[in-house]
Amino acid sequence: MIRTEELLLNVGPQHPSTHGVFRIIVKLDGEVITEAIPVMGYLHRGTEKLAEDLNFTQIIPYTDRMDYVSAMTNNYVLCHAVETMMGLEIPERAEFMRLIVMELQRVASHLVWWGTYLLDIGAMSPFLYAFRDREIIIDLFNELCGARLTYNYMRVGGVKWDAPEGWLDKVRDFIPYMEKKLDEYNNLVGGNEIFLARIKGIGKYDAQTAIDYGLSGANLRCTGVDWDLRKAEPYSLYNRFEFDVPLGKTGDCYDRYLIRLEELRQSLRILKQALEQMPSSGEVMGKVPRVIRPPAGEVYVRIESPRGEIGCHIVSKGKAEPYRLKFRRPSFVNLQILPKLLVGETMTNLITILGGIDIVVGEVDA
Amino acid sequence: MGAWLDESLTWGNALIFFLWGVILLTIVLGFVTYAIYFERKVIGWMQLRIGPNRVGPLGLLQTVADIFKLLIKEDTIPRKADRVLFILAPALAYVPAFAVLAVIPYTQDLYFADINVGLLYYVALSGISTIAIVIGGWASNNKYALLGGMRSAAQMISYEVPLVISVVGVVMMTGSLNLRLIGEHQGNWFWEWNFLPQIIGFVVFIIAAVSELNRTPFDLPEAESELVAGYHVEYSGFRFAFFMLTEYVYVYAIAALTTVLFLGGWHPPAPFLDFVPGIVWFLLKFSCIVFFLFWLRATMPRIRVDQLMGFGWKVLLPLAILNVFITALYLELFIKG
Amino acid sequence: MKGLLKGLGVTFKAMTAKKITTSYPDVPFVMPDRFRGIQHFEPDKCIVCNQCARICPTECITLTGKANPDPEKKGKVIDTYDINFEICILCDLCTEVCPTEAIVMTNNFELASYSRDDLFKDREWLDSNNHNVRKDNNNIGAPAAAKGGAK
Amino acid sequence: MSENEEQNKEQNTEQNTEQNTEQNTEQNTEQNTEQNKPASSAEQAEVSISAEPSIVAETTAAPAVDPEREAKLKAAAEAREARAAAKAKAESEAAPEEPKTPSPKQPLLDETVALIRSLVSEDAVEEAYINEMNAHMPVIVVKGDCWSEVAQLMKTHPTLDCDYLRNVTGVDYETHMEAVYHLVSLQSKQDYAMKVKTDRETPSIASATPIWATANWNEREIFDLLGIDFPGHPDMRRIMMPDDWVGHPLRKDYEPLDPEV
Repeated sequence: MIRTEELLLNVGPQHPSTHGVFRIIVKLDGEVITEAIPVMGYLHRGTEKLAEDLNFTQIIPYTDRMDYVSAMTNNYVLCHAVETMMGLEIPERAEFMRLIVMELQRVASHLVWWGTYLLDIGAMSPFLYAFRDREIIIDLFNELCGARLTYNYMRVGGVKWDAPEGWLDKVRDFIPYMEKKLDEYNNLVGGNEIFLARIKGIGKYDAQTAIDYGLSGANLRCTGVDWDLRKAEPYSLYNRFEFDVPLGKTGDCYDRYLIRLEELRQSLRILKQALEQMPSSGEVMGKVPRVIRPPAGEVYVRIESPRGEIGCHIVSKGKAEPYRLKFRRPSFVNLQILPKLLVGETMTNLITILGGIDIVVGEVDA
Repeated sequence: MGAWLDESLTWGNALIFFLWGVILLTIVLGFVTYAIYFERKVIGWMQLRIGPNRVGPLGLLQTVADIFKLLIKEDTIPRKADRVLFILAPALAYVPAFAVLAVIPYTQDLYFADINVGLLYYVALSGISTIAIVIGGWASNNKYALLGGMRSAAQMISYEVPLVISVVGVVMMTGSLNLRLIGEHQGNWFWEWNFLPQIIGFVVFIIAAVSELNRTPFDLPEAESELVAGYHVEYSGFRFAFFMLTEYVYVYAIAALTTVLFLGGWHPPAPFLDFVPGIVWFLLKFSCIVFFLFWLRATMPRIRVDQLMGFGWKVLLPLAILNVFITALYLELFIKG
Repeated sequence: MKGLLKGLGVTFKAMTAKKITTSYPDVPFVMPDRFRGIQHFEPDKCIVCNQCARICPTECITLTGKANPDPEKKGKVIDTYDINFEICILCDLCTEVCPTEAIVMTNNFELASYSRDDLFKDREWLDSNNHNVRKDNNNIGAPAAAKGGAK
Repeated sequence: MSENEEQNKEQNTEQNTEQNTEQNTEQNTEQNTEQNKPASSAEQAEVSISAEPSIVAETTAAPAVDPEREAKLKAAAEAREARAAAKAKAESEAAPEEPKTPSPKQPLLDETVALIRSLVSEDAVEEAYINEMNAHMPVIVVKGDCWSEVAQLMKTHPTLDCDYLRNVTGVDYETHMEAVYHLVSLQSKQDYAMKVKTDRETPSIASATPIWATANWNEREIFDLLGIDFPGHPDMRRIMMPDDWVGHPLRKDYEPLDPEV
């Protein structure tokens, strides 16, 4: 036997493929990983601590900055939690607006994932193609709420803005455009043998492991567990729409890839139905007390963000500020499985697997 | 050119050779400058961008500005690096890259050296660059660089073998290792070029050549999404420029070599088109290959290192050997007999 | 192999597709009206109610009032009004609560500067930042005077 | 200016009273109908405590509203109308539900509690109630000593089958610390909140990581931010804050090193 020496490699916090300031210390034997220790906290801003001194309206902009790729769902989970506590009713149009922006956000978020994942794997162009199409959504959001990334769009009891004139038509036009582009994406890499060889059978785990590790979103569904909160525990208006929950079989990176792409199509399908069913006019802000002061008690609500189950646990003592606010961040929970998956893989697969989990470091560190 | 080569070496001749060398260097540098520019443009267009357009008209001076920037950059050598090797590596990489250009013929009459073992010379010299990359990776004393260097060594050795064997078929058909003769041997119809009778060899050669160039989808030694920048992660300034230069000079060399070996060199695709000078045909074919390399880079994801090895040894090498046998059989049965 | 060729086809077609590069900064971006840019502040409208400073999640607004110089009028007028753009997150809440639309958003967003001190904008600067002012401020959180009753 | 503020205040009190009264009636009915259930005794105590101040609030707030009404703007009148309408609507909606059991989850909770009591220990459950606010989520407060066994039971028992741990929250209540485990069964879609209390001086809760791997980083985060130790955890280190950080930021008595930053 040749005696080989272990190489301790520090991947990150500044590394092109760790999607932010995430760091993994890997022990390498040649190029094979024998141990991986994730280190995080480089982007920890103490959102939960800050929130204890802020009232609920003020916390909404902070939620934008957790999962900055999918700020709308973060907005929603907080508002939804407070509304659940206070038993508020949301006007139908407002709820439709929320649903539409959340589904658009899911499309935008999955596009970012698709682009960056292929960039991780070494293809440059898909990144720009994805960002071209995401840009349309971002522009729509910009028109709707005046910001491109940190929307601060939802409020407890409704949404800040109604759709501007013609906005819904633009969304309507976007759907067939995006469907066409999805086919183009599929042509670009969907059949690429190099790409398939890179992701098929990589980062495999079974359903039991996924449940044990509390994975959610595509990471859970790739093992065949049918658990999409939009269907399993419907919130908002999701029980009014027809859509499928794509499921995988093998639980590898390829299944996760397919599921996310299929989710894009399903989101477009939901959008289509939502635009049809949406009331043509109405209030977008419900009847809300001037000072939002949830009654004493606690509540845990969860919704399906693009990355999985995002939850919000509020402990209130009847004040305008939460006594304790905790977010269940899907990226944080999903990332836990990484060290387990990496052992025995090569350095190259580290990137493939990490990208496949789809983390946003802002959310991991909160 | 050929005439001088046969004369005995005098001071005058040496000066002329030197001047030709300088001219070639200038041409190559010019090529590298604009190859980088066009690479960025082409990839930009493919990625729905417009590429560099700020420095000079249409951005034509962009690469000049980039090179100038590299020139005036501070020369940094990591404290724990192996100084001698660290300094040696970029030069060692570049010298063979430039030296191999000597044997490439551009037309029937325009060539720099007419060596009978031209192809062998090319392969032998280009192998030295591998050593330089390994040295650079090792001397940097950086783990990413080391991984990149090791990958590079493994990759280049693995792909050199099918690369060489894939051209054996061409050599057999021509009966010579002299690149000028190989070029000349191909006919004036495009089906008389080597790429059709040697289609297996051609495909293997292209794949192995892209791999030898360390370009996408075989850019593992510098894989920026995994190894940050691979073997040249610690290099900056002009030392980095040398590595960059090496890469593009090899692009030049491989494109020229492919043209000569498989695409009929300076021959027109049909006899009635031979009023166009041979050099134009050569450059046209040459440009197509360079464009193809850029095109690949804009489309392909990167292959994984173990798949790369497997592909090299298990697919390309047997194919190349098969090609040799088929060529031998064909020659034995139909030509010789 | 087929997949590879298909991919090459897509990128080849893209060569002639419409390019998405914009000419910013040569051609400035025109932001939609609702865009949340740097605030514009009109001292004359301000009634020193402090709501903007209180709602600000990052506490980047500081303001002081003084007694109205016109002795016949009650109330206060604004004395100093500063926004620290080092920490302002342009969340729109200050304009949302302002009862008189004294502080409103503009469509200007270029804040880059060589010094952090430049990011500290005072009343005069905010007053002079008066082009591209947002038309519809939809201050849903504003008190009844603006919107009529609890909404 | 002053008008605005007064109006604000007035509306707040109005809203509060409204909420309190609603809550009050609901809770009262619950109290009445659940008299015979053993598990809700603790809950009753809570209810009566929380109900009292709200009654006070109502009686004091009511006269305060009246004298001001004349001087009020039209807007506030509208608000009152809206409030009245909402209240009437809420009452009309609430009315038909009253005869039903207050929480559909109550039997389930009782069953689970009985199961835990019989299979783990008689005093394993300190308290159990339904969190009506949160879609009737059953909440079980488990005794710290029995937590590991209870967790094991929750996961493995075929009728409970809580295979998925969705969230772990640590809360500092100033009197004590608490960890809340939100469990869900992917089969029955039934969720539970399990609470484990611990004291503040040397907070320590048995780790759930051997049972649900999810708990790993969640518990590390709680250790980091709240200082609760989880014996049995395989890798108890700080996760968000730097390793040499002093103190646990989410504790209510935490004093930042440099309060300006």
